[in-house]
Amino acid sequence: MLSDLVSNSPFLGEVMSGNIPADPAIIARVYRSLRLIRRTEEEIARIYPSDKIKSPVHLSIGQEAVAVGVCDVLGDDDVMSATYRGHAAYLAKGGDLRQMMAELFGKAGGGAKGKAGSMHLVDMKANVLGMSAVVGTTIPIAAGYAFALGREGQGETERRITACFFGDGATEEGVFSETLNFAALHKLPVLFVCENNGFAIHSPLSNRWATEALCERVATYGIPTHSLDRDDVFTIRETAQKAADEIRHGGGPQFIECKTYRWREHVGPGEDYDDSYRNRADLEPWQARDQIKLTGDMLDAGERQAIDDEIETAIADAIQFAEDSPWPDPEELFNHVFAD
Amino acid sequence: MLSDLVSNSPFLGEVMSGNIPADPAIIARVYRSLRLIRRTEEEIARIYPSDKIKSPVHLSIGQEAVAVGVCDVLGDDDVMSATYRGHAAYLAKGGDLRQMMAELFGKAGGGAKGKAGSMHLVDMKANVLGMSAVVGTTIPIAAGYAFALGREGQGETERRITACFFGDGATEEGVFSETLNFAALHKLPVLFVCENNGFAIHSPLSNRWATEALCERVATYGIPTHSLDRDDVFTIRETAQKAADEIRHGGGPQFIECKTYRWREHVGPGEDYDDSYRNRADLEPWQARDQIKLTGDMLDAGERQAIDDEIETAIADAIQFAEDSPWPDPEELFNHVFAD
Amino acid sequence: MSSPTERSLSYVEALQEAVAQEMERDESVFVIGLNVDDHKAIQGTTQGLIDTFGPQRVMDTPLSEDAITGICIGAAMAGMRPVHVHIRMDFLMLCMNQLVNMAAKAHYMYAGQVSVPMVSRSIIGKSWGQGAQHSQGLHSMFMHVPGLKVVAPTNAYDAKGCMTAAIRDNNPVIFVEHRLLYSTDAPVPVEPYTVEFGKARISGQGTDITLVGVSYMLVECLAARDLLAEVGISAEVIDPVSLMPLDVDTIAASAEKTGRLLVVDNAWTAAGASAEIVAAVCERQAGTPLIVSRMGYAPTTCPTTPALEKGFYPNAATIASRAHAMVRPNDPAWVPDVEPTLPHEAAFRGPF
Amino acid sequence: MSSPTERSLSYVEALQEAVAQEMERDESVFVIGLNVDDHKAIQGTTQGLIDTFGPQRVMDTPLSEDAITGICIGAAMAGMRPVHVHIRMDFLMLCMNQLVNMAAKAHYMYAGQVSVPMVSRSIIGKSWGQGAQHSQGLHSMFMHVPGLKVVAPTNAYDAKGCMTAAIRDNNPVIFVEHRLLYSTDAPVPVEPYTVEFGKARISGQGTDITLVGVSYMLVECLAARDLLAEVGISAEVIDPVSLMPLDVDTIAASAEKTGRLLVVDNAWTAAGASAEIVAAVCERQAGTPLIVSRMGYAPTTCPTTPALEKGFYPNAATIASRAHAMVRPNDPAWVPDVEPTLPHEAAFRGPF
Ligand SMILES: Cc1ncc(C[n+]2csc(CCOP(=O)(O)OP(=O)(O)O)c2C)c(N)n1
Ligand SMILES: Cc1ncc(C[n+]2csc(CCOP(=O)(O)OP(=O)(O)O)c2C)c(N)n1
Ligand SMILES: [Mg+2]
Ligand SMILES: [Mg+2]
Repeated sequence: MLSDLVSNSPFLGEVMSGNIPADPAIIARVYRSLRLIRRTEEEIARIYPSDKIKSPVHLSIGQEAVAVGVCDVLGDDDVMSATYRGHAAYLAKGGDLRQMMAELFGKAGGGAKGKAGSMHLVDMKANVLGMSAVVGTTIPIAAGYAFALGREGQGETERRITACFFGDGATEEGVFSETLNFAALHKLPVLFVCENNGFAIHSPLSNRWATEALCERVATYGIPTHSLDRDDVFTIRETAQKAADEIRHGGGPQFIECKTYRWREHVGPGEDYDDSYRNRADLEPWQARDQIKLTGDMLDAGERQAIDDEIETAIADAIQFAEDSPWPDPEELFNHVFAD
Repeated sequence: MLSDLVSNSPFLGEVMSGNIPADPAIIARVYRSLRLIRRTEEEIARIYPSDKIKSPVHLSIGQEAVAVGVCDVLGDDDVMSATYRGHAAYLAKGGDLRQMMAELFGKAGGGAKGKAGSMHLVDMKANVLGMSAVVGTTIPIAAGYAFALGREGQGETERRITACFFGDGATEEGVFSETLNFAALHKLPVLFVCENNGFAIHSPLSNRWATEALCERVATYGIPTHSLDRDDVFTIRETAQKAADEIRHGGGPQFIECKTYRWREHVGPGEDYDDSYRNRADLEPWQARDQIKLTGDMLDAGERQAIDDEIETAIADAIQFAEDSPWPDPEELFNHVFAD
Repeated sequence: MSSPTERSLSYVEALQEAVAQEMERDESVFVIGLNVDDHKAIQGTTQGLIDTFGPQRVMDTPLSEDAITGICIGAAMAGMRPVHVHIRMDFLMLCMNQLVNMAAKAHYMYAGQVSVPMVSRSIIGKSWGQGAQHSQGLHSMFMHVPGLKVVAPTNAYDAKGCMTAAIRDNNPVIFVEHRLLYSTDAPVPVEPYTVEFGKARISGQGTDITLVGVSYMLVECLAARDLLAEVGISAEVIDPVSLMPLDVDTIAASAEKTGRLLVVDNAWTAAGASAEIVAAVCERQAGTPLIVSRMGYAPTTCPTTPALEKGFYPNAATIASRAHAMVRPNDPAWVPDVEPTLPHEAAFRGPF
Repeated sequence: MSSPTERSLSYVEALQEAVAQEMERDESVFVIGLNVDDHKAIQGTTQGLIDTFGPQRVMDTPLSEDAITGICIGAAMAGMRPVHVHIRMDFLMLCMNQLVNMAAKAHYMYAGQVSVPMVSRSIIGKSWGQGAQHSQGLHSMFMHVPGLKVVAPTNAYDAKGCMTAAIRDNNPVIFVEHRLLYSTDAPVPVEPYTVEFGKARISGQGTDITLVGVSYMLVECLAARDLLAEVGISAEVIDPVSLMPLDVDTIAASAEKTGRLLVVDNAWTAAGASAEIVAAVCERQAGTPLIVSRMGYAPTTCPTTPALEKGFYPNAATIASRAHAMVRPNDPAWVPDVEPTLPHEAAFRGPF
């Protein structure tokens, strides 16, 4: 039993907080999702210098657990909104991998036929709302979608919900406060999730936040908040599960702030620990708690290998799909300016 | 002695909170300011139907105490910023009455030669920053002015401060939150004052605020806050005095939320208790505590009469000044598009 | 007795009726904006909606233009049809990011996976001291950005038909309403109908010069046409109705006929709708000499005092004068001796 | 050896030098904006300023474009001279309210009691998948509003001179910088100097057609001129440098000489700078036949993929082709057989 494994493992107990789920299928699913994201982004980073991907990529390597912990408790018909740093959330919510890769390659097979690129991923079939390169802009849009879901679910005991991801920087935009007020006032079914990685590009929180009392502030709107000081995937999952249940039953919005850490540079495939704004030593505690390693260690070796193999196949297939996909037709430039 | 009078007056003690100042000159000054504003606006309301004042007027009748209580503790070289409902603050800060009246009449003798009108009053000689008809816009500008004052006062024990007035509605605009964060982060010498009259035009707080925990929210930025549940002028003055002192000595921004009540319609000279969004009964407790009456009653009859007479003379003079002032020259239209 | 389908409505009533009928017809339509539910009902344009449709479909809001616009975009993506009301067009500046960076682009950027059927109603003020921040006609900014439609109907008939069309449109529509048009009447059918975007109207025929009047300036152009007729100049007056799409064909054909084009906008001219119309027409003139000119707000901020505001806006007399100079360049300048204020305007009183 | 006053600087270095010199000269100048103080130093344009002037004069900020703009306006009213940096022009949409409703209007609305000497630096992106929201040239919106100045220098010399002038100007200046110009070099004097706003430059003389290139499109127009020369067409190329004020005189004089005007903007054409330039020139042509045309972004949102982005922007070849058709309308259409990508552009690599 996995839970036995865990309780027998003081090492895991030390570095990992939260209840390890009793159901091994959940652990496997979470591991799969984490690893799929990590490996996909590592492949993107590998391919990037070839100039096949001509759009800014903001990798979430290191931050996967927030997206995975939250999205794991969403239903297929729940909706998810994220940012230009959105690969993790896109995949965690079940966004199409082939379409994503083709989108990054700028090909016609992309989810948006190459019009979007990495920063504006979308997959409405998986209820992945389109992402935005302008920080904070998707927050009210996610709430607006939740507004519609709330109307649709009126009278039902359960309603669909929207999970809305954004960074610490986004909370500084006025629209964040405006949206919180409106969402709380109208009890919208939206789960706000702040991925606090401590930086906006290279700017540390101390240059941007008067205090770190973000959760306290959000709570003044009457919104239940959850402050997580590290990104242990099962803690996040447990927190999100409870929050999502309450939202689903009409309790109105909730808010999770989860500390996390961006392992790579703000934009682009590389690392940037020599660039003066942070030190590799800052990374180490986060790497020591690498959620992919930890969850992987909970699986038995064979199961894990099978998942890993399946992931490699899927990624290779997606890359091949992207390579093989044609360029969009020049006429495509003029499509979709207006909806019919 | 006035303080004797007060302690002998259980009636005053009941309806008025805060320490009545020991210095009778202060009481007289506060009374004068309150009454000047009330009488000026009553005259504006009287003149309005004549169509001599062709600009929207947002009267502060009933709300004078907030402006007066705060501005009484400002020095001449402190700066004040207010809204389109700004007659009270303008006069309380020492703005020129003649120029104000001529401005409302649209005459060349106006502080802005008629270009501004009631909604954009300005008097930089009295350090009255220009007002704005777009709710919330002046909040960051007041903070920016304070930013400059803070730089200028660096190293000094005391610095000039900015007092920034705005309504409850303005706190819903994102720029309010953004400004609080920046002001707290950089310890700007600014006193934020929210005149919470419970309405934005006719919209009650309950349609706009998820909760009433405004002060709690502001406090999460590390900003000391003061919540006043009624607009007793000496409580306001005392609160502002203490806050202004701390700000002046480098303590950073503070925030006062003061409940108050707009006695007249949102815009225009009349009352609107028959208009379905509120009842005359709501007005009554506020009128019972009318600060002009209460402070006037603290003065001896002769002194009070002298003040009243002086005010009537000043207002009559200002109206005459406005009447006599010429219209701006048509060429004036093209002045001031760009500064040299 | 006129038949019910021929009754006359004011612009205000026409707007109200269009929205009420669309709300009746389609559950996904809702009205949102500060004070849409109060007794003043946005000058009457939302009159009675709260009683008929309730607070869930006629929603007051906080002062949060940016977020509310985003809320509308999100709701629209989910299939609702918000009508967002701004009592001043000036306030659209607070939600430019949502309108320009999201509403205009979502359908394209996401290659058709979502659409954003929403209407942003925005009112332009004039006179009674609206001043710098309550008088701006900023429609040109929205014409500039692909993905947005912009309409500015000038009479009650078009107001109803354009509003119905705007609500049914699957794209974000900036709906421009000039306050001085609110009290004007026109025959308005009872039944719902749409006015197609991208078709200009010839509001008055003529042969010597083409006057294009945007929004309220159409009214001034029509008055100018009367003044010009008195001195024997025949002006054709065109109402573009919709600015994006813009019916260049109709305007260009008229200009070709008259040889002269004067575009009068209810806005500044610099990089504005008037520049677009003049440039678009001139691009089509392959060497045919055409005399063109633009009028609009003075190149200044709008002053509050009526003494200066007078000079800020074009009016029938200044338009007629300019047209006269274009038609008869060798004659001495002529300014018709009339009050610059038209009856509707004179009837409009403050404070609001 | 070239004398020190004749050394060559890149556009980036020129901007940096202008700001550094003005900060040196005037204590009231400060730089504010997200990441202005980091190791990347806004592509190098703020390089070293934090070391020389310290964190009080080179300030990182929260992501709060609207409030920071207001802070700048307030500080400017109090006598400071902020230089506010936006790494994308698209982000100006977040502070339109402060720029349009306050910065542009304060001096006028308060009849000169305050002025607002501030600079909003805004960078336009292109290529490498900048996409819908990181590529917009939105200068036209600012040209529309009286009280704002708008400049878009296209070379290092003008970059320094315009920046110095912008900082010394007592009005809000929107400073438009195209990223593809950043690496271009020009001789730049060491001493501070100003380039006067409202004076266009003739960047290349010609007789058959006038090409006006706004911002980066000037570079494409110059390349088009070379292509046109090969087929015997002589194009005059004009760089407006400043868009508001706009030097219509110079452009109109050239157009009168050549009889043809093609305006190419680094922006959409609808109600844009190109419309303004065409309309302003046509207004001056009293019946002289003039052939005019505009080019700019495709009337679409900007797509991310290079396969579609190619068609979104005008380039030397498409400009030359259009110019050719204007000069020789009866010839068959001609498209020069060249790569649409100029060397600077090709040298530019992502991710940022
Ligand atoms: C409105 C806006 N301002 C500035 C930027 C430039 N920018 C791009 S990413 C970024 C950092 C945002 O930080 P955060 O929200 O914490 O997200 P993270 O990148 O850390 O995931 C900034 C400032 C932007 N894209 N949008
Ligand atoms: C940004 C903006 N949105 C809407 C309006 C319309 N409006 C004018 S006054 C007002 C009420 C503002 O309420 P509050 O801030 O409480 O001030 P009060 O009028 O009560 O003094 C509104 C909504 C405006 N002027 N500006
Ligand atoms: Mg971050
Ligand atoms: Mg209020």
